[in-house]
Amino acid sequence: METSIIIAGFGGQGVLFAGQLLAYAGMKVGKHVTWIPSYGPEMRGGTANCTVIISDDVIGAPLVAQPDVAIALNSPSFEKYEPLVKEKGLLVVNSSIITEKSQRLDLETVYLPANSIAEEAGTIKMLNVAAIGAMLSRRPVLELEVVQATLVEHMSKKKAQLVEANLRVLKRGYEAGSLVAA
Amino acid sequence: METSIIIAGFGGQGVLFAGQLLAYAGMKVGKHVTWIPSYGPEMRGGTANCTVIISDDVIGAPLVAQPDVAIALNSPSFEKYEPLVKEKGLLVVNSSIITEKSQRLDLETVYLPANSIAEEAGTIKMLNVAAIGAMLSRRPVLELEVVQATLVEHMSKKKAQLVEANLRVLKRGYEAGSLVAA
Amino acid sequence: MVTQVAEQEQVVYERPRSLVDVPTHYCPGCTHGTAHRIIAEIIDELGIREQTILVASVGCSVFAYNYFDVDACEAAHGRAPAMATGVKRVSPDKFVFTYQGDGDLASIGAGEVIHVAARGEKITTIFINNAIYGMTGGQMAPTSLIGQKTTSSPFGRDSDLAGYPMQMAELLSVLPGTAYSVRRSLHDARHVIQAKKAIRIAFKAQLLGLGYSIVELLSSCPINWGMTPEESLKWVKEAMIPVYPLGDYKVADELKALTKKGRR
Amino acid sequence: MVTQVAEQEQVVYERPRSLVDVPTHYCPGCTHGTAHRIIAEIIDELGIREQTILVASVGCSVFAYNYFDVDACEAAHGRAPAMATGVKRVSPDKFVFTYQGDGDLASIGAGEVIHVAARGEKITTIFINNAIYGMTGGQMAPTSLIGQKTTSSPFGRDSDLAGYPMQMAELLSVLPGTAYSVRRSLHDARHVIQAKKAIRIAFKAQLLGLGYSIVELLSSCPINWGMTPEESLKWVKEAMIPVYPLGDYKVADELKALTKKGRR
Amino acid sequence: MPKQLLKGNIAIAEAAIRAGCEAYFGYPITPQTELLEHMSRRMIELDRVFLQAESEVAAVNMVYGAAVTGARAMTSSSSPGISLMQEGFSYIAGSEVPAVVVDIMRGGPGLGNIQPSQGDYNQVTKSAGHGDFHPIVLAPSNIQEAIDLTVLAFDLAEKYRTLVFMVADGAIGQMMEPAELPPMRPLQDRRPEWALTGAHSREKNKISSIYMGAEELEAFNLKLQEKLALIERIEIRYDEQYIDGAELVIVAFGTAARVAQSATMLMREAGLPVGLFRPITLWPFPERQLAQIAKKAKGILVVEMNAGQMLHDVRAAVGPDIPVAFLGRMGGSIPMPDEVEERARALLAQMREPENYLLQESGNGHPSR
Amino acid sequence: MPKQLLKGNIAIAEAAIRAGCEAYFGYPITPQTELLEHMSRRMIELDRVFLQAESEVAAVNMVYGAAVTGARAMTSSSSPGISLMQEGFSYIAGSEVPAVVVDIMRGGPGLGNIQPSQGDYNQVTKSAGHGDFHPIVLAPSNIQEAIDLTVLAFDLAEKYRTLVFMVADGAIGQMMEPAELPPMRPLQDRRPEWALTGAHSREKNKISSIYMGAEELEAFNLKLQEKLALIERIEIRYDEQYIDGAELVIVAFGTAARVAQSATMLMREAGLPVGLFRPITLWPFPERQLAQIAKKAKGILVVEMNAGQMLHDVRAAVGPDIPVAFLGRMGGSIPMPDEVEERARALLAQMREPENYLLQESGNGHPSR
Amino acid sequence: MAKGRIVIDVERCKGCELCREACPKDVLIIAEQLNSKGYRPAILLDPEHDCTGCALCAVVCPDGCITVYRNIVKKEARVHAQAVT
Amino acid sequence: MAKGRIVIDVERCKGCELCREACPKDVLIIAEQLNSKGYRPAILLDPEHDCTGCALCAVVCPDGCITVYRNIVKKEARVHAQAVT
Ligand SMILES: Cc1ncc(C[n+]2csc(CCOP(=O)(O)OP(=O)(O)O)c2C)c(N)n1
Ligand SMILES: Cc1ncc(C[n+]2csc(CCOP(=O)(O)OP(=O)(O)O)c2C)c(N)n1
Ligand code: SF4
Ligand code: SF4
Ligand code: SF4
Ligand code: SF4
Repeated sequence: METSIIIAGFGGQGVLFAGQLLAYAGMKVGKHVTWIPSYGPEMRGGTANCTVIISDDVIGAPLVAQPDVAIALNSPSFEKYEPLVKEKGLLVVNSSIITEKSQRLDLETVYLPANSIAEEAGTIKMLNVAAIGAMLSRRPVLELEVVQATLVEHMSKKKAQLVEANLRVLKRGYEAGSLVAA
Repeated sequence: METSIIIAGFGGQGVLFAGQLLAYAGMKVGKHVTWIPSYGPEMRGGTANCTVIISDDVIGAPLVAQPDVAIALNSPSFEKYEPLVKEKGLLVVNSSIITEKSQRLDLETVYLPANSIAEEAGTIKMLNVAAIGAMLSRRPVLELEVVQATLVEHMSKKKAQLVEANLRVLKRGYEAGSLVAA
Repeated sequence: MVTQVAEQEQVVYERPRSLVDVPTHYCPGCTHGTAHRIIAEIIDELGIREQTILVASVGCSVFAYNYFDVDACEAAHGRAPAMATGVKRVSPDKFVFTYQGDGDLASIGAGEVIHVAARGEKITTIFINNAIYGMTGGQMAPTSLIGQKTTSSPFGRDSDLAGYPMQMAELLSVLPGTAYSVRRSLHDARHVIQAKKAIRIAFKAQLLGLGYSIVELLSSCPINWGMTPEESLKWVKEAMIPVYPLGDYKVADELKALTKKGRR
Repeated sequence: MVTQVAEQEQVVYERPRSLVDVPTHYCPGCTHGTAHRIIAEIIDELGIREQTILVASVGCSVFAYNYFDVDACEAAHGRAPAMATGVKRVSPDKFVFTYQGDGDLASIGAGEVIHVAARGEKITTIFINNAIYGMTGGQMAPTSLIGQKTTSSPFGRDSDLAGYPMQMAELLSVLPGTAYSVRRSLHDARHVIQAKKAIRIAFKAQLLGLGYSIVELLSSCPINWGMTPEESLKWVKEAMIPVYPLGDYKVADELKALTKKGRR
Repeated sequence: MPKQLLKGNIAIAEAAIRAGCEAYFGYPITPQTELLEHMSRRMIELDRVFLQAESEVAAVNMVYGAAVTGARAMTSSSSPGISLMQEGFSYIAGSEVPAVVVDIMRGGPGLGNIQPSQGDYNQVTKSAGHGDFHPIVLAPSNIQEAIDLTVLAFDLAEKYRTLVFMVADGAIGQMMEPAELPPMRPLQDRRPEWALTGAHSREKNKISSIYMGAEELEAFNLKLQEKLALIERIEIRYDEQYIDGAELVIVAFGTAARVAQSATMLMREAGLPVGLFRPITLWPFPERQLAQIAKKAKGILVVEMNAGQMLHDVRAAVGPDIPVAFLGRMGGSIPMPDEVEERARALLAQMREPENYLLQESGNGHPSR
Repeated sequence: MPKQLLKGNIAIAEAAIRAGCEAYFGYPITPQTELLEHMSRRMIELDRVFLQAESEVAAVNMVYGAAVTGARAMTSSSSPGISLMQEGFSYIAGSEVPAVVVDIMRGGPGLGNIQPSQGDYNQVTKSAGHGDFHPIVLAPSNIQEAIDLTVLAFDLAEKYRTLVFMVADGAIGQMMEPAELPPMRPLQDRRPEWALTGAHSREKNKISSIYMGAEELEAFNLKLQEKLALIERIEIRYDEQYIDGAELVIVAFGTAARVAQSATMLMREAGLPVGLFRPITLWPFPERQLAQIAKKAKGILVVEMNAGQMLHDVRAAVGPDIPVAFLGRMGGSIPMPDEVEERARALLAQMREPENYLLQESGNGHPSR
Repeated sequence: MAKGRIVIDVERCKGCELCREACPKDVLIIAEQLNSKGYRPAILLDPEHDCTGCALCAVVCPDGCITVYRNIVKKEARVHAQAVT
Repeated sequence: MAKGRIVIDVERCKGCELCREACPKDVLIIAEQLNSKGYRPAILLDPEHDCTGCALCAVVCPDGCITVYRNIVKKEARVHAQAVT
């Protein structure tokens, strides 16, 4: 089984960290993983994205034309990736700032108010973690517990006091994900 | 018929000009000619040489391993080229400053006191022309008259007053060449 | 949010004609944008847009050729002065300027800029000194300050290992072909206005055929300095200016007049 | 022509130990040879032959590594300062010097030499300024004088087209990493002796770890100047010195003492 | 050492450090920069030499300087920077000192872009500078291999006193994968006797690439060519997958090989007779090995992220008797597995009706798409 | 014009001037320097642009600058200088502006020496810089041809908006031969409309080699490859001598071809079935033409002044069915006609007893001597 | 009636806040809602009609988003001149 | 008896004449016959034994051909010192 996930948003939305979180978690449970960021001029202002692949056997291309899952944290990302998601794939939309709706009927779509969830359960910066939670609720590629554990391990020391908050946000995202109608 | 001639000596001995003189003359009478100098570090102090090829048809390599004729104006050149001259080839030696004698019996050798001849008939600087004269006396690749005419044409204007002297030296070299015993 | 414009109103400030009407890719608060704007204002003012050729360089300003509405080319990293030399030599009637960052001009391009100054090429350089490599993500530049932490001097620039900040305006002023070499800053309105004055003079130096002219502009890089735009301008003022004193390092006699009497 | 040596005689001058006992390829009267000799004399005097690494450059001195009896390598044209940086950084206990001509250092190598000075690399450069490219047969150098006829400035160097002579000792003195930057000449015995003094101080600057040191030596190129050795030295004195004033342009405080009191 | 999630550029830098790299000189350029950045921290911590050079030209000449003293030195860059280092490479080859160079290739020509590419294949394998020489060129296709080949690079450089390149594209430089780092090696305790260490109680050492006389320079070149011939005999490395019974053999290196591998796996699962041949040393190129395999196959498909550079070496190796097709993407585009599969299936089909074959074959080296 | 006795370097310079070269930027280097020196006098006399750049890096970027304005610009250098120009070449190719480069090759690698060599064959034909491009490469073997090809170089550069190289070795640069110069052409009266001349009563023009998106850069590269494919179709040039009935075909270019020609003439006079094939465009290489000839021959002998660089292209062109032998000299040594004849005679003999053949064939590209 | 007035191109604005800093009258604020680029643009908040049209905001704006209008009043011509010079 | 004496390595000498120029006593001349390198070397011509061993010739010789000897006379030590420093 191989799952490819694209996470995209503005520079400041923690897109890269969210991807690494999944990669670390996958590695933790002995799966093959790759993580690759968009790099270059997008760095300036624009949007950032990364592709994570979690698989049971050796991974070929670290990039995919059509991801199994796309997590869009802002409108440009929604516009770019909504059309690319594989048939029957999952699309997580940050409805706090994305007003568009997907017209595709062959997708499973989650409209998650990531900003507000993050702000309520922690700080707005944690919207990326909320989105991961929602995604996990629909695609159990990894157990929630594993991701939680990974979060604890990998949050840089100086951010330690934020771990609790992040865990809360992750959980709320997960719950919201399972609730919100497709 | 193709004749290859190497002229070698100290930087100041007019080696390159002597070679060009022959090339121009050859061209004048419609022959194929090439002229190629040694270049590079020899420029510093050391010796200079050039290879001239005069031929009735197209010339391949502008350089030869074994010349038909070698004109050695100083001892280093004598040492370097005496062994290389083709069998039955011609070796012109400037005996004014070269004390060595060739041991080869398969060569035609002319010991020409080029410096003194030049000094007597013109200036010591013209020793190169003297050597050319001697060579022509033994290898009529070109008529003396042709070379004389070429000399007149090609001596840079400012050196014009020296033309007469050069012609004298050329002639004397020619005569000496034909006299001097092999 | 267009509102009624009253009759007696007049426009006292608007985007210069020579700036293409597109958003730039520069980060919020980056004064590359400010530099672009005042350059375009001078091009408009001098009416030279149609005879100007921009030689852009490699750095965050790599897309400058998209922002100025003039003929433009894009040089290899550090070679803008050489490329501009080629352009100017075959087009002496054109106005040719390079726009270069500090990595581009002071590091890899040091040899080329020294030589246009030595030759007195009749070109102009706008030199953006932001004490860092912006485009590539914040590495140390020859202009980084002692102790400055960058992604390639994680413990702060140590002069023992990485040398000292290069003062290019001063260095280039030593060369006889330089007609005009000054340093200005973009950290507040007053200094932006002075910077604009200097650019006008630098451009005139070329139009008068006096030789090489260069304006070094102290600029900000909020993103890679890890500061807000506001903090960045403060840092320019308080940390950079002491190391890079503003001033005129070389002003050809023919230009002295211009520097005196104010605006034109 | 060996003659009896009287008992009470003493040798007051002989070839330095650090010069290999071979004839050089330099043209008659070329002061490259003089420079070699006094450098070797200082290496002997300071007893550093066995810890010295020479970085030769590309120019007539390309074979310098054959003439000095020290470990030596040969850099690419103009890159001796960069190569020497590599050598010194991994061998801080060694004495490292470059020997470069004006085409090598001031033209193609301008960027590299500027940067060793900016970084204050602990290396020393002996810079031979003969106002021409010798090795390649007499083309114009950045140091050629205005009006000087060379094989690539047949009508004489025209500053409008080819710029102005570069005064490297002055230029490099501007950079903070430079501990010692002076200009001397080799045109007569008195000046040769002064040049030797300067070389001693430059070497000490490195041994004391003070930073980059360079001695610019005005030198002759009889062959390409088309002069006799004697005329050449006269030209150095009368034509070059006015454009390249002899003097000390940067002397680190720690070295001031040495410059004062005479020979040691 | 346990596996860690490592970014290619950083994995290579750390591997170099553990392999005993004493000095790093480089200049920032995307997509290679993290390599330099990692060095800027770790080398200083370890009290080794890190210096950000003023340019790639300076960087390669600093490496040259460190190398003549016998120190283990390296630099890294990306395509445009590699172009600027060509003269330096030629000098290093001409004076036979060891040095390691990492090229994280990006899209060209010119400034191009910073996306993954394999456009420097010819530059590093055919002509890393003027004159007759070849660096050894290693091409990893995953992070673990990048680590292992980095260590090997230093060993080969020293063993043969030669220039060794490791080339990867931006994708490998930028991606993260689990991989294991080697243990830290002790630094060499003393420098080789040919090195410049000061003429102390021995004759002076000279290192240069000058041989003024044609005879001397020719003698040197013959010696150099012998060394290269030896390397060609014993240092060839490559990888094969699903080669047994493969009618169509895909040839690819680096990231293109990863993609080809996915496609190959899928096709094998679907029962199609497809195999993968992956050169690990691009120079020396596994010519004979590939020729052997080609004998048993019916067709070859070369997949590259360029206009078809390795393609020429493949053609030369397998000869005209077996059709060679090409699938190339350029400018930072990475071919996708389904793209490769599609092309491969088409070729397999054609093999059954060979007459159409020639129509399908791509011209000499130009992408067929 | 009557024939004059002309030195190669000067003939090329004067031909460039007469072909309408508006700007020359260069840096002195033996054995090319007389070319620059001639320009320094004539271009100034004609009130055109001559500038001695501070380095080859600057020179090529000045040419780039002049080229974007549509001016006919050129530079010249020799091997080490050509290495330094690689980045510039890649930018010129990436922005599709015309430029002419003359490379008077010398012995390498490194500083090597200044004697004649053909060691840059791979550098100019396979990789004149990072990324996917090829300059057109012209190789004259006598002074008259050097003159004619120089004029052609400017025309091709403009026709295709591409980089055109003329490569010769030090011997051709330094020797004198009778040759005829072309008449002086008038300079172009105005610049092409793509050029940078100031955005006067028209939209601005932009020239750059940047295509940030992978798709755009790939699109550009495909366009570039199409242009190169067109050039490969219609710009191939070569010369044949004594090919009819030749059992042994000698393949050589430049000075090596002159030598081979002498040898061939002598052998033909002696009634031996030997012919000469001389590529004039090294890129595009006359692959098919050579393949045709090979079909009729029994053996090939490649003669080069390097370790066997063109040899690879010859092998690729003729395939494995016909034996290809190699005679190479390096480091400034020029092969002599008798040397070539000796080798050719040996090969002809072997063709009669093929069994020994393999023993005699030289390894992959390495000189057999 | 205010002496001056500015118009900000909110789509081009990147919310760097430099104009707000520069404004001597504090009549600029940063909007709550994001523009399509994801930035919170500056907007003119001028209840007391305090904007003098001094143009200092426009002078410092890196993105040239601000157009400044002013009622013509002789004595202010100089200010303007100096401001934009 | 002369105060000094020099020995010139005639095979290394290139006849540049700089030593002759430098010699305050004019005791150096250029030989008639060439050395094996083709140069006319400098030689010591010291009939009146004028050579003071001042070493100025050696100081200017680009080719280090000259060895200088001197009879030890206290008061001259300084001269020497200065000369070779
Ligand atoms: C030959 C080469 N080397 C390196 C690079 C990578 N590079 C791009 S921009 C840049 C430096 C940018 O810094 P600076 O010039 O200060 O401009 P800024 O981005 O700060 O405005 C570098 C090193 C390149 N494109 N080409
Ligand atoms: C990259 C490169 N460009 C050019 C040359 C040719 N070249 C050799 S020496 C030299 C200049 C020598 O002049 P200078 O440095 O002044 O030393 P000098 O010979 O005068 O002592 C040049 C241009 C080269 N070897 N390599
Ligand atoms: S990285 Fe720095 S210099 Fe570049 S645009 Fe952003 S702020 Fe400006
Ligand atoms: S060419 Fe000039 S610099 Fe070179 S050795 Fe001769 S005189 Fe000296
Ligand atoms: S200065 Fe310009 S970009 Fe910055 S907030 Fe104000 S209007 Fe927006
Ligand atoms: S100075 Fe030296 S080289 Fe010159 S003539 Fe005197 S001894 Fe000979």
